[in-house]
Parts: sequence; structure tokens; C-alpha cells
Amino acid sequence: MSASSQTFRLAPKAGLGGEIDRDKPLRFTFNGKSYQGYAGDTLASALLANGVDVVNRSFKYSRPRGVVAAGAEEPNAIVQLGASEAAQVPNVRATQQALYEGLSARGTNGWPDAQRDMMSLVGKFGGPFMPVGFYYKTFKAPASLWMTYEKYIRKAAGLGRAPGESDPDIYDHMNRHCEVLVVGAGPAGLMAALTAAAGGVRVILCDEQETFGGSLRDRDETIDGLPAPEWARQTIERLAAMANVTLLPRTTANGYHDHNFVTLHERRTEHLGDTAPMVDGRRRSRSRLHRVRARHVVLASGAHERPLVYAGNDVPGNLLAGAVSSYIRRYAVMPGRRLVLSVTNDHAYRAALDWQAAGGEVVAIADARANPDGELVERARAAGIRVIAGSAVIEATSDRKGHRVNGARVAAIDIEGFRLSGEAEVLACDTIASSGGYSPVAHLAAHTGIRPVWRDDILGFVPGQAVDPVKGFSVVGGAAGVYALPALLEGAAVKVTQALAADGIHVDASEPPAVESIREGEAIGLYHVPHDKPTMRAPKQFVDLQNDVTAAAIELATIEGFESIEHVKRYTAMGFGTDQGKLGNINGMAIAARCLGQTIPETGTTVFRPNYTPVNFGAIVGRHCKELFEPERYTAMHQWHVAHGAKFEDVGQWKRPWYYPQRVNGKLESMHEAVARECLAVREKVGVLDASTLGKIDIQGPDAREFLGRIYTNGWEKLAVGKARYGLMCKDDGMVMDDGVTTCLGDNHFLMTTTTGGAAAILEWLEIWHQTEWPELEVYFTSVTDHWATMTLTGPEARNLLAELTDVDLDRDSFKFMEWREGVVAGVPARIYRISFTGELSFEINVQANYAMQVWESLFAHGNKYGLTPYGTETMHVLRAEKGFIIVGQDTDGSMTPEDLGMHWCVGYKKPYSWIGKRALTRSDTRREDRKQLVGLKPLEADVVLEEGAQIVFDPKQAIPMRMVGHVTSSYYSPTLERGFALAVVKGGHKRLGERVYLPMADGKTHAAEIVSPIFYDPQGSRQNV
Amino acid sequence: MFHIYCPYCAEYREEEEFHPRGQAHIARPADPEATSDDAWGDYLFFRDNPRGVHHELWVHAVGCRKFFNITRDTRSYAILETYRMGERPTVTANGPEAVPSATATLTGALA
Amino acid sequence: MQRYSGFSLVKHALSHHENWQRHWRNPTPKKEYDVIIVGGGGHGLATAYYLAKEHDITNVAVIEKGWLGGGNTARNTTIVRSNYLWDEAAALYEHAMKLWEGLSQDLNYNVMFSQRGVLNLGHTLQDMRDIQRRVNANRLNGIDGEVVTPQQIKEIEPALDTSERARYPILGASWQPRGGVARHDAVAWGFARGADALGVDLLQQTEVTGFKILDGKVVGVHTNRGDIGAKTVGCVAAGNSGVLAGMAGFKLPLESHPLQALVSEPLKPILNTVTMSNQVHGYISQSDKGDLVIGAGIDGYLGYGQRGSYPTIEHTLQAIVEMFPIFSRVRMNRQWGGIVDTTPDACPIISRTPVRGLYFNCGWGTGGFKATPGSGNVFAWTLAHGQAHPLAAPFSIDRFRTGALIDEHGAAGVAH
Amino acid sequence: MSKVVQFDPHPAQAAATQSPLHHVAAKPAVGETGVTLTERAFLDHLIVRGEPGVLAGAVEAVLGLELPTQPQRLARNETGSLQWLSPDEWLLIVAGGEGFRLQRELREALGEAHFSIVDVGGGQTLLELSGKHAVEVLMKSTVYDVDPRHFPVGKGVTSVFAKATAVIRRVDESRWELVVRRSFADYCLRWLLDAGEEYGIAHQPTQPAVASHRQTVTDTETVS
Repeated sequence: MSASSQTFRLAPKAGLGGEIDRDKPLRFTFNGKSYQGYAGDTLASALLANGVDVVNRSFKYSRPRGVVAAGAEEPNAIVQLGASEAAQVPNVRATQQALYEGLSARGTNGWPDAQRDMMSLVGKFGGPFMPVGFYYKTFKAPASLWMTYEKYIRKAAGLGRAPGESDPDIYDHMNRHCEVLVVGAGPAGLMAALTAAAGGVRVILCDEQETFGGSLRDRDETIDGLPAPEWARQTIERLAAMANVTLLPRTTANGYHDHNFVTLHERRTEHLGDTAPMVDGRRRSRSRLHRVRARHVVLASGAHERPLVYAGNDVPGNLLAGAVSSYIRRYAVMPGRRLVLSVTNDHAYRAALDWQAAGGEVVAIADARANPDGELVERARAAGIRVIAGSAVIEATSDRKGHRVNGARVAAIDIEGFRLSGEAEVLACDTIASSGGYSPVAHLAAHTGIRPVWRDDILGFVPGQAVDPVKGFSVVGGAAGVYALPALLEGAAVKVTQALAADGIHVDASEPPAVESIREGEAIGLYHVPHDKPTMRAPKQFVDLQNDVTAAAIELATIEGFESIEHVKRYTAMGFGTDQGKLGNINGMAIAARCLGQTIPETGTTVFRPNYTPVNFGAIVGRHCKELFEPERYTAMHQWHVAHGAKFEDVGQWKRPWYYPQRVNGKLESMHEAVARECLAVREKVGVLDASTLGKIDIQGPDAREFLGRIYTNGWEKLAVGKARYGLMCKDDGMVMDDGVTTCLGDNHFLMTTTTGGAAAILEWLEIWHQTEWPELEVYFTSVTDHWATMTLTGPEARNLLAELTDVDLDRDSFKFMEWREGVVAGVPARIYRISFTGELSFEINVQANYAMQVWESLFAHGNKYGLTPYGTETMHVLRAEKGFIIVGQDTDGSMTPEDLGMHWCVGYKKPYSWIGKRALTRSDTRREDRKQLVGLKPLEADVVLEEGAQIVFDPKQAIPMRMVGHVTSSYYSPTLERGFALAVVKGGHKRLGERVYLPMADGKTHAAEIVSPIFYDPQGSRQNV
Repeated sequence: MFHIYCPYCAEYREEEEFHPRGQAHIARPADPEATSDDAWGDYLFFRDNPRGVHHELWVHAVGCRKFFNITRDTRSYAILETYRMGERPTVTANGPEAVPSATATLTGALA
Repeated sequence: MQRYSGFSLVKHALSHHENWQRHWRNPTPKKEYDVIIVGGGGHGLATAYYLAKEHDITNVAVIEKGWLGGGNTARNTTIVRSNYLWDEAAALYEHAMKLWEGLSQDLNYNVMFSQRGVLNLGHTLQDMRDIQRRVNANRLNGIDGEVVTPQQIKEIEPALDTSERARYPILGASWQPRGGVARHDAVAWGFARGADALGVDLLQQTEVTGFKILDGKVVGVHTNRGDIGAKTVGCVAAGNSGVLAGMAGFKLPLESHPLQALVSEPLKPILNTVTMSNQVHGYISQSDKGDLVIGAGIDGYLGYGQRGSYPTIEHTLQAIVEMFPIFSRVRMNRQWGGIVDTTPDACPIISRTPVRGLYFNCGWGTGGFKATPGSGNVFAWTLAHGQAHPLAAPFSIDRFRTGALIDEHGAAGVAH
Repeated sequence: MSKVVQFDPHPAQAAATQSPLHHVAAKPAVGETGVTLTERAFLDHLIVRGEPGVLAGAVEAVLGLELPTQPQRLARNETGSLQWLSPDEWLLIVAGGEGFRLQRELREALGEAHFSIVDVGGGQTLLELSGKHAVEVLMKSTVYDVDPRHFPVGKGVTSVFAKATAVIRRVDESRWELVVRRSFADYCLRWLLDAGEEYGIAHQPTQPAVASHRQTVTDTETVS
């Protein structure tokens, strides 16, 4: 077939090809070959127009597969899309992909391609040895080879492939709120939207297809005197003109979540190209996720046609009856030349009528009903079409390669007896269309926990009653099992009016339009068509086309004792494909029911989960990726740190300077070198740290002091105005959770500091206790973390430097350790706290953050002569560890009490109230002598820096598993002490000072260390008190 | 995703503004030191875990920062009512006699 | 029991697979059993299997209100690892790991245990300290594991973005080569088939509605199919433990939360291993079918609805795309939720209860699947001996009163 | 010594100042401008906490504003704006340098009552968003319903803003204000510029360029 001939495209004719624009031909490539289609085509319609039968290979047996459906339910025509590596999209349904110029796609399976697949040999000859569950029964011996087997099993798995490069496109989210969300813009959805919109409330109408209208686009009826497609067009125009209505085509409602939260995936540019085009030089998102909160949701999602299950029903050329109509009417494409139709209902006759009207040959209609008599049946008969009653296609025959149907075996069948009741007749044809009835799209309703219920009258599951509290939800049209157009339109108008009224949304019931109706005869329930051979011996009859699940597989599962439909599904993998069983599940259930001697509702239903159709990760992620993945929090001095070459450490969301490597002799310092230099600068001269990230909470109220006493482990009764104190906080289980210095600003006024990571949690901690347990205490808490910029000036020269910049009297006797003063620093009002986390003379300067850089730069302007050195968190850690100061979260892990930390001095046992954590300290486990306790460790070899996290043992000679007695929590090289040192927790450590412990490491070395006091430097604290 | 009526902001807000904080109406023992180890363990760790009506504490964390109570069905996720701290629920699993006492206000602030 | 092998497959192919036997019987309940296991998930079935196989107690019923393996076994993300921090937890999970390593052969059922390794990423300095601490502890406990560098990580899992670009660049990871994934349904079915063959009655669609308790001792259960007597009852019913304890008149320190997971559409092999990150908060592996299997943390509220909140899914995928930017165009197929029973210290409860003869094995939180054989094994021992298996002893309910918790929150930071 | 200390953060003489967004250069829109973003920096922000009955009189006397006691209400006059944040919490935004004086007057008027006033001006900044597509930019950023039908002029809420939080207020038909924390300001700005790109977002220079120094020179004595 010539590549660009579009041999199966029908000549222009009124009423055909309404979706396509013949004036806009588009080039595309499939499996490396070039073709032509038209704007408005889907990839599937364009492939059919070009006579491409084999689109893909099947998952397990590698059988050739073609287009089956015309929408979201397509199981077979799965392609890999994208011309460039970064634009690859795996597993695109050709039936949902709009054609665009330059589109490039290939079947996801098959080597070298779907047409000439080598793997099919495996399917052909290995098939009999790959019954359902064969993995579980094999590859067990020898055990050592399993990982090798698995490698090959994995290779055969999967459909498309992930791109190898990062996505060039962006995706975004839009939060929407509305009174009424209508899902589906077919006849029921349009009517529902029209009804709701008349009330003036906010209405969102979405539909997954390229254009609105749904089945109206292929219907023959007239509505209010207009042909159905024209009525749809005018209605859409009316809605579009209303300010309170938002129309979202190409938008799929994918998940229906609690309390009427629905996610809509709008494909904004996927019909335009591989990547989103810029508009006026501006980027826009490739697709958008609308996060909709609706007061009322109207599900008008329609119904999917069910195929019949017969032998060979997977060969290209087997289609759904409705899909045949859609391709002819919407795209002016004939999916073949000679059609055999196999049906259980009247509606599907349209396929034959359309086929014939378009010039195709209808070989016969096999109707499973004994006496079909509806209006469409009569029309078919009148048109001279052969209708074979009481029969069905039992088998599709194909050419040698299985690339195309070449005949249909039709036989009279006995549905009740599940057997043939006559000889099979072979009808030559190239297309078999089938219809076993319709399955309402109950997926979305099921997401919220609403179980579908079976209705015998429509032979399908419909959404059940809303679970009691799921209010604001109604189902109309095909989704509710209402198929006839007049009933459907009237139902939508009336039902929606009533349902909205129940939700307090009042609209005037609009008059449903007048519709000319078509009389339909009753349908019959047929799912699995009997064959002349038993199911297990018949040619493969596919139930789930994507996962290659056959009727025999379901039968075998029941033979093997899988009686729950969930077991059957899991054992066979039915419904686990990317189509989530839209076509196959009910047929599969019917087969299981027959095997188990049950009815379909007894066998169960299927629980659908989001997504309705797959959504790419990027769309769900939205802009919360890459540089916007998560906030980076900056202090007021951040740009200075960047400009001065700081390396940053992530602490919570904050970026904190970690160390400032300098270029020495043209070479950048290592972290070790930089930290050694920074440490010595603080110990010998003066350093400055940006400490702005510490949490800061302003506490005001007459009961502030008592509140602190209840929250902290230590006492606050006597802290005088002007003084500061270190405090420790526990949870009520007695375990340390945070610490920090709190300052008494006034009798009723305190400023609490918390750890950087703990700031938000501690504010909430104070609030929860205040709001829920002690509301009688008069106190208010307000976060001032961001308001104050904090600079810790520390080192022997700190006073001299600061004196140059401030009016505050820094004399050691007038401004003592653990006091604060207010004054001016570098012209800026400041609070100065004389507290120290380094053990050196320290002043913590706090100014309003907008003025921070004035002060910071003034410090450096004056600091040169004192050797002022900026230092980062790593140096801060070394300096504090030398002093034995803990870091909550590093030296503690939620299992350490204040006493374990050796901080009895920080516990107010005699306070008049039972502060948080106190009671737990007397529980049996917290009183154990051998609890892990914080100690110092001095490696016997001075140059050894123990690994943080190294495990400690008393006996290094024991065999594995060894008895571990603790671990190293903090470990550094101290340039001051010129040796490695560590903080650690050791069982009973407080009583083991001087004892030796061992640390067996991964490299085979075992380090020895001595347990010492955790205070390595200036134990008297004389240096901070100068 | 829940749509939660904040009794302080007096309107429905999205779940993302809130944090759940466990069971509501847990009173911290009035005299912890006089409480047995068992009772203290119960207070710390043993929570109601009903399949059905549950009274729980939430905080409008990104909003008014107030703690309040939600009565919710843990099967259907329906919110049956929300009420302020210090108030008592009107909906309970076993009728009004099962309403927790008004004095019991604390949270399970142990998370 | 019908043996499964490549040979049996060929043989059955010749008879069109019409003669395969049932995996298990569908028996009617007896009046009384020596042991009743409440809960026919992986743990319960494993308990029954080991009771019969290792303790010769075969007069056993497993009572399941739905279908076998239909709870968390059917809904989890199938990760198996044993690199836990604390000695008690590490010993229990390593016991399970050893059983995993011979399970397919022991059960004559391929549970497809794939030891492709588990990476736990570190993104902050504190992450790395915690990783070093855990790996050192694992090593001295005899559990495989090492700390690996970003370069080594790139070799193990090339699809990961190990560059400096990331918001939280990868600083290193722990690597447990023996960890991996298994086929969750097959685990339940394999244990069920094994237990059934040894005489255990598997009673599906049977719901326990109460316990028969006489003088403080359990003597049976009430069910929707009538009363069934038992000398010993073991409850292993994740997502229902709290409700069952309530029927027996006591409370457990459990909260049942939704835990969500999701899968992508099937893809050609792209991931070699299991990757987990606490800081960025997500984990991922690829099933043998090709789906990317993804999860993260639990929802913060109680929930028995087998669904959670959408932002959890969003955050999870944000984490995945942050770690694997090339997955932006890969599509999410399906999400679901399980019910996990969490304890205050993120460790299970395997314990006697105030009712004599009634035992609970629960509170596995997000870590139950990987323990399945070990949990069943020690619980069977416990039921058979009437006292805690030495590995189970630290997991008694008493610890919540003494304060001797085994805080594994660090190791269980993201669900798995 | 007083029970609560007040602190005037502003220098007596002009000092160098940096707004939280000083490091991001202004940029015109690509193509037609659909949204305009301006940082209104160096305002004084105060958190006022107390029972409405305690605060209302003093607030009216000192600020000339009725205390908004209805949730989500924003009151404004020439002195500044006062927004309900919580039943016992309000955000007062006034001209830079005015905060100290107003706080002192409020404290004097409130006397010994239980309340709290905290200066948070260094910790947050105000972003103004205007233009015909401002609402869409907000819809991309917050879960709150910002549809003008639901969000009339004079309303203000605290809600989620991307992965941070913000106070969102509508000050007139076409102007919105966002109050964001200093440490998150860079992130919020980058988010807004990104969200606004498709609509043509213009980022105006920060207003004013520098802070006014202390408006009323007072001593830094504390008041009770």
C-alpha cells in the first residue's frame, strides 16, 4: 500500500468526516515509514486511513494487534511517541493522540518492529507452555539461577520505554472551585451543564476528547429540529458565551477524591507537537492539572461498548461496532472493505448501516437474539443486509501471519447451554465488528468508594448509591445506564435540577429539547461466545487484549481454586493493563461467573482506582520540580555568603553557610583546611556566624514565665529581666526534643530560641499545649524567626571589635555572661545577647533583618585588624563539640532523656507543676542503669577521627553478631586540641569514665578510644566569662 | 482530599491548610506523679482506633493556627461535625451518653 | 501436594492444562481447632504454614473475612530488606530475610524474590550520620550492607540524578545487596497452598464477630458462619487489629492509617534496584512486569477507607521526578491505598494479651511485607510454645508501659 | 523594669537597607503585560493578639479603624491596614517607621490588659499583584478560592502558596497583595514569575527603594 495514498479515506460527503480538515494535510511517521493524514485525525484514524493493520505486538504472546476502539478504552494500539529522545512518551493510545505535523510513533513491542516481530515465535511455539501462573510454577530450581531467569523475564516485560533525557516541557496546576462540575460533554453532559449554568452558578464542563459532543457527533436523531451534531454545536456555543461556564476540552477527569475533589488533566499542547510551542516568546505548560473542588459533581461519562469474546478476536480487523461508526462518521475512514457484524443489541446495527452507506460491503450481521425486531434491525433488513438471528461470530480467521482478518466463522449458538446449536458457516470478510452491549463508565464514582451495582435490565454495572456522606454527586446519561436520547436528555435536565436543589443550588428546570426517537428492541446478555471446541482447546479467545488474558486462562484460574474475582484477576493479570480493563473486565467476570456457577453480581464487581486514564508524572508534579521543587530559605546575609564562596549545608529548608573555602596559593581549601582555619580564628581571634536561622518566638503575657516552666525541664521562676538561660524541652515520654536559649526581656516578655529545624514544630508545640491543655494561662506566642537577623561574634577579640561599633557598655562586669543589652550597633538598633555556643567570649547581635547587611558589612569593615573570619556550621559544630554542647537530633535521637545526656543540672525536679516529660523520667526503663549515656571519646591514636555513626563495643574480639553498646554521635578533628575527638552514647557511660571501648570499622580496622568527659575544652568555662 | 470547615474561620478550607493531630479529648492526668506506670503508658500511647466515628484533633496550620475538633467517620471519611476547643461533640458513635466529658481537652501531643 | 516444575508444565500442556489441581481446598469449618489464626494475609498464612511444618500442629484454621492475601499483602509495594537500626528489629527482619532466601524452594512456589538490592539515599549530613550508624550496626549484626558514594550509586542505578543540581543532592546511600522485591500475591498463595497441603483449613469469606472467652481464657471465636472452638487464637489482621482487640475487651497502642502507593504504566527495564529516600520522601522499584512501583509516607489521619489524600500522591511523585527527572513523561496508571496499623515506635507487636490463649501479631506499620516469613515463623513458635519466641520477646505490648521502646522511625521514615 | 519591652528597629539616621528581594532585578514582561508584580518593602508589620473585647477600643482610638472581628476581613484607612488572622490575632501594616509609635500608643491605651503586640516587619514583605491575569496567577499558586465572586475586595486569608504560605488580600478590583515571609520571599517571587510567564508578567522595581528611617525620633525606653 502506498504510504500516502490514504486508501481507506472516504471521499468528501456531507455528514462524514466532521472532525477532519482536508485542507490541512499532515505528515507523520509510524515505525519509520512516512504517511499522510489530516488535521483533526487521531493517530489511529490516520493509520486506518492508510491501511496500517498491525500497530503493535501483544505483551505476552507477541501477537500482531491493530486498532480496536476509538477512544480511551483502546487496549491494543499502544505506541511510543516522540521524535527526539527527550520528547519520548511511552504507551500512548493511538486512539487518543491527535495527529500533528511531524508526529513520529512506533509500536511499543516487537523486534525489529511490530510488522516483523521475532518474538512472535516465542508466542507461537511457547504459548502452550505459558499458561496463566506459569512463573509461579517454574524457574525455582536451581535457586542460584533465578536471578538469571529473571533478567530475561524482565526483558520481555513492559510496553514503551522511559525517555533517556530530561523533559524539555513544563506542566502546571490550576486550583479551581465551582458549584457544578460536569464530567463528559456528550448529550447528557451538555444538557446537565446547560441546566446548571442557567442558575448562574459556576459550572465547569470537561471532556476527554478533542471536541465536545460525545455520541451526538455520530447520532442520526434530530433534536429540536436540528441534526444531533448541529444541536451539539449550537449548545456548545451557548455555553461558551456564558461567563459562569468554563469549558475544558481535551480534559480528562482522572481521579474523584474525597469531598468532591476531582483532578482534571488538560492536554493543552499534546495535539500541537512533541513539545509545547512557545507563544509570543513565553513558555506555557504542555499539560495542566486542574485541581477542582466542586459543590456538586455530575458524572456524564457515558458508556463503553463491550466486545464479544470469540476465538481469534485479537487479530487486526476485529473492532468494536461503535468504533466502526466513529471512524466512518467522524474521520471519513473505512476500517476495511467487507464487514461481518456480531451483536447482541440494536444500537450496534448502526455500524452496518454506516458501513453500507459509506460504500462498504456488509457480508452479514450475526445477531445473538432469536428475534431481533427493532427499528434499526428493520432498516438493515430493508437495506438488503443479511441478518442471521440466534447466532454469533465464533471465530475470526486470519491470513497466515495473523496480520488481518480474512473470514468469520458464524454459527447458531445456545447461550444458556454455552454451546453451538448449529454448524459454523465461514464468511469471507476483512473486518469483524462486535458489540456485546454497553458498560456504563462507573470508574470515577468508584474512586470515592461507591460500589457499582449490576442492573439486569441494562446488563451492566452502574454507580451505586453514594456512600452516605458523599453528597453532591449525580450520574446521568449512559453512565447511569440511560441510552435512549429522549430519556437521556430529559433525565439529565430533571435529575440535575433536583440534585442541585438538594445541595442548595437552585436552578429553574429547563425544558428538555424535543427529540425524535428510535425504537430499540431488547438486548441479550452474551459475553463469551461458545466455540466448537472446549475453551481450553479452542483457539485463543481474548478477554483482556492488552495483558493477553484469554477465556481459557480465566477458566484455568477457577480450576486451580481461585474463586474470588480478585484472585482470578490477580492470577491472570486481567484488568491490570493501562486500559484498566475497560473492555475486558465484565467479560472476564462473566466467564468466571459461568465457571463458578454464579451470576455476575455474585461474582463481584471491580473496584476502579484513579487514574481513569494514565497521566504523566510531570503533570501531577506540576511546577514543584527542579528549581521550584522545594523552597530554599535564605537569611538576610545569604547573598554575601554566596559572594564569599560559601559552601552551603541544607538544614531543613534553610541554606546555611557550611564553610567558606578560601583560595590559598591559587588552590581552593578543602573542607578540612577551611574548618581548621575557621576554628583557630575563633579560638585565637574572632569569628562571625550567621545564626539567623535559629527559631525565635516572642512570648508575652502574665503567665509567660509559668508556661516556660511547664514546657522546659528546668526552672524559670527566678530568671531576672535582662538575663538569658539555656532550656531543654522534652516530650511527655521524657525524651529530649529541642533546646535553646530563652531570654527574659520583661517580666511578662520572653524571647525563646529553638533549633533551626525545630522552629515551626516548637511554635505549634507551644500552641497545642496552650490551646488544648492550659487555655487558662494568659500568654501569646508569635514567631519572629525571620524578623531578626542574628550574627554571632565570638572569640577573644569579639569585645574589642564590637566596642568599635556600639554604644553598649561591653565591660565584663556591667554586661555579664548570659545577659542581654539593647543598643546601637553600626548605627542600627540592636539587641545583644552575651551567650556562647563556642566556649569563647561571644556576643550575639540581633537587628531587624532589613538592616542586617549594614551591620554585617560594618563588622567586616572594622574586623580586619582583629582577624575577623566568617565561619560556617561545620566550624560551629567542632567548636560546640569541643565544649560538649549537644545538638538535638545529632547527639540525641528521640530516645535520650536529659539525664542520659548528663544534664541533670538542667532538670527542675522541684518545680510546683509537673512539667512535660517529668513523669516519664521515673518509669522503669528510664531508670535503668545501663541506658545509653552521652560521653566523650578520645581515640587512642590522636590523628584518628572516628566515623560518626561508628558502633561501639566493649569486647573487640567477639564474633559477629557483636554486642553493641553505643555509637559515635559527633566526631571531628580539633585543630585546637590537635587531635580527633568525639561525642558518643555508651551504655552506662557516665560510670565508665576512663574505660576503653572499641569501634570495629568496615575497612577491617578496629579503633580504640577512652571514655572521657564530653567537655574537651576549657571545662571551667573561663574563656566565655572573660 | 478533605474539605474541612474551620469553626474559627467559619468557612470550608482545603485539607492542605490543616494537620491532623491524633485523637481528641485526651486529658493529661491531673497529677502525673500520682499516676501509675500503666496509666501513664496508656496516656502516652494507647489511642482509640475505631472503624467508624472518631473524634480527632486538627490544627488549621496554614490559616488561623487554631486547634479544633473533627468528628469523622474513618470508613467513609465523612466529616460529621467540627467544633471548637472546649466544646463537646453532638455526634458520637453511641449517642449522646458517650460524649466525652467537657473537662477533657488535651490532645495526644506526642507525635 | 501436586509438585510444580518445568516438567509438570510440559506435561500439563499436552493435556491442554485441563488437569491442574486446586491451589487449596475450600473446606467447611470444623467445630474446633487447636489453633485458629484470624487473618488470611501473608503473615497469617505463613503462621499457619510454619505451625504445621515446624511444630506439627495441623489442626489449624485460618479465618479470613474476604479472600486470601486480600489485605495489605495485595496492596503493598513488595520491598524486602533487613537493614534496620536497632538490634531487636534487625534480628527479626534478618530472620525473615534468611527465610526469603529459600522460600520459593521451600514452598515449591516461585515467589519471584528478586535480590536486586536496596539503596537508602542520604541527602543531608544528618542523613549520612544516620546511614553510617545503621550500616555499622547492620554489619556488626551480621547483616550485609555498606555505605556507598554518589559515584557508586550512579553505577548501581544510572537513572538516578546524582548531580549537584538537585535541591537535595545525593551525598551517599546505604546499600543492602540482598534486599529486593518479591511477587506479593505469590507469597500469600504459596503459603496458602503449602499450609493447605499440610492440612490447614483455609476458611475464606468467614468473618470473626467476637471471641469466646471463659475465665479470662479464649476458647473460640464467633463468626458469620457460626462459632468455632479453639485452644489458642492468634490474630494477624492488619487494618483490623484494633477492632479485634476491642472485641476481646482491650486496647492496643495502634492507629490505622491509609498508606498509598501507585504504579506507572509498564516500561521496558529501566531500574536495576530499589531506591528509597527519606529526605526527598519517596521510594521506587520496577516490577518484573515493567511497572514502576512507587510509594511514600502514610496519611496523617485514621482511615479504613483504603484510600488517602491526593496531596500525598503529588508529593510522592514530586520526589520521584526530583530523583529521576527522566520519568516526567512516564505516566501514572493507578493508585491505591492500604490500611497500616502503626505503633508509637514504628515496630510491631508480637505479644500475649490480657486474655490467655489469645495472641496478637500486629502493628507492622509500613514494614510488614518484608517480614512475612519471619513474622509467621516466630508467631507460629510463639503460639506453639505459649511463650514469646526469643526474637519476638522485645516486641511485647508491655514496652509501651515500661518505656522500653524500639524506635525505628528513622529506618521507617518513608513507608516501604 | 517594665513587663514588656518595645524595640524600635529603625535607626535614627538613614542606614543601608535591603528588602528581602533586593537581589532580584526587575524585569519587564515578554510581550504584552498581563500581570504586574511589585514588592512594597520596608512597611512596618505588627502582629496584634488579644481578645477582641480587649483590643477593639484601643484599636479604634489609636488607628481610627474598627477592629475587624469577622473572619477574613481586612480594614484599611490612611494609617494602614488591619487584617483578621485568627479570633485573637490581627496583622497591622503601616508605613515604615510608624510601627513603633503606634505600638506605643496602643500599649498605652491598652494598659494592663492581656494582649501582645509584636513587630515582625523585618520578617515579611508585601508583594502587589495587579493586572487582568492576576487571578489566574493566584489560581496556579494557592488552593484557596480566589475567584472574585468568592473573594470580594476587603477580604484577606492565610493559605497555602505554592510550597510556602502567604497572606492573600484583595485591596481593590484589580489589585491583590501577598504577604510572605522574608526567608521564603525569593522562592515566592521565582514561583510568581514562573506562573505569570504565560500571561506576560512584569516585575517592577521594589518600592520604596530604601527604608525611611525613624519617623518620630524617640528614645528607646521601654513602655509597659
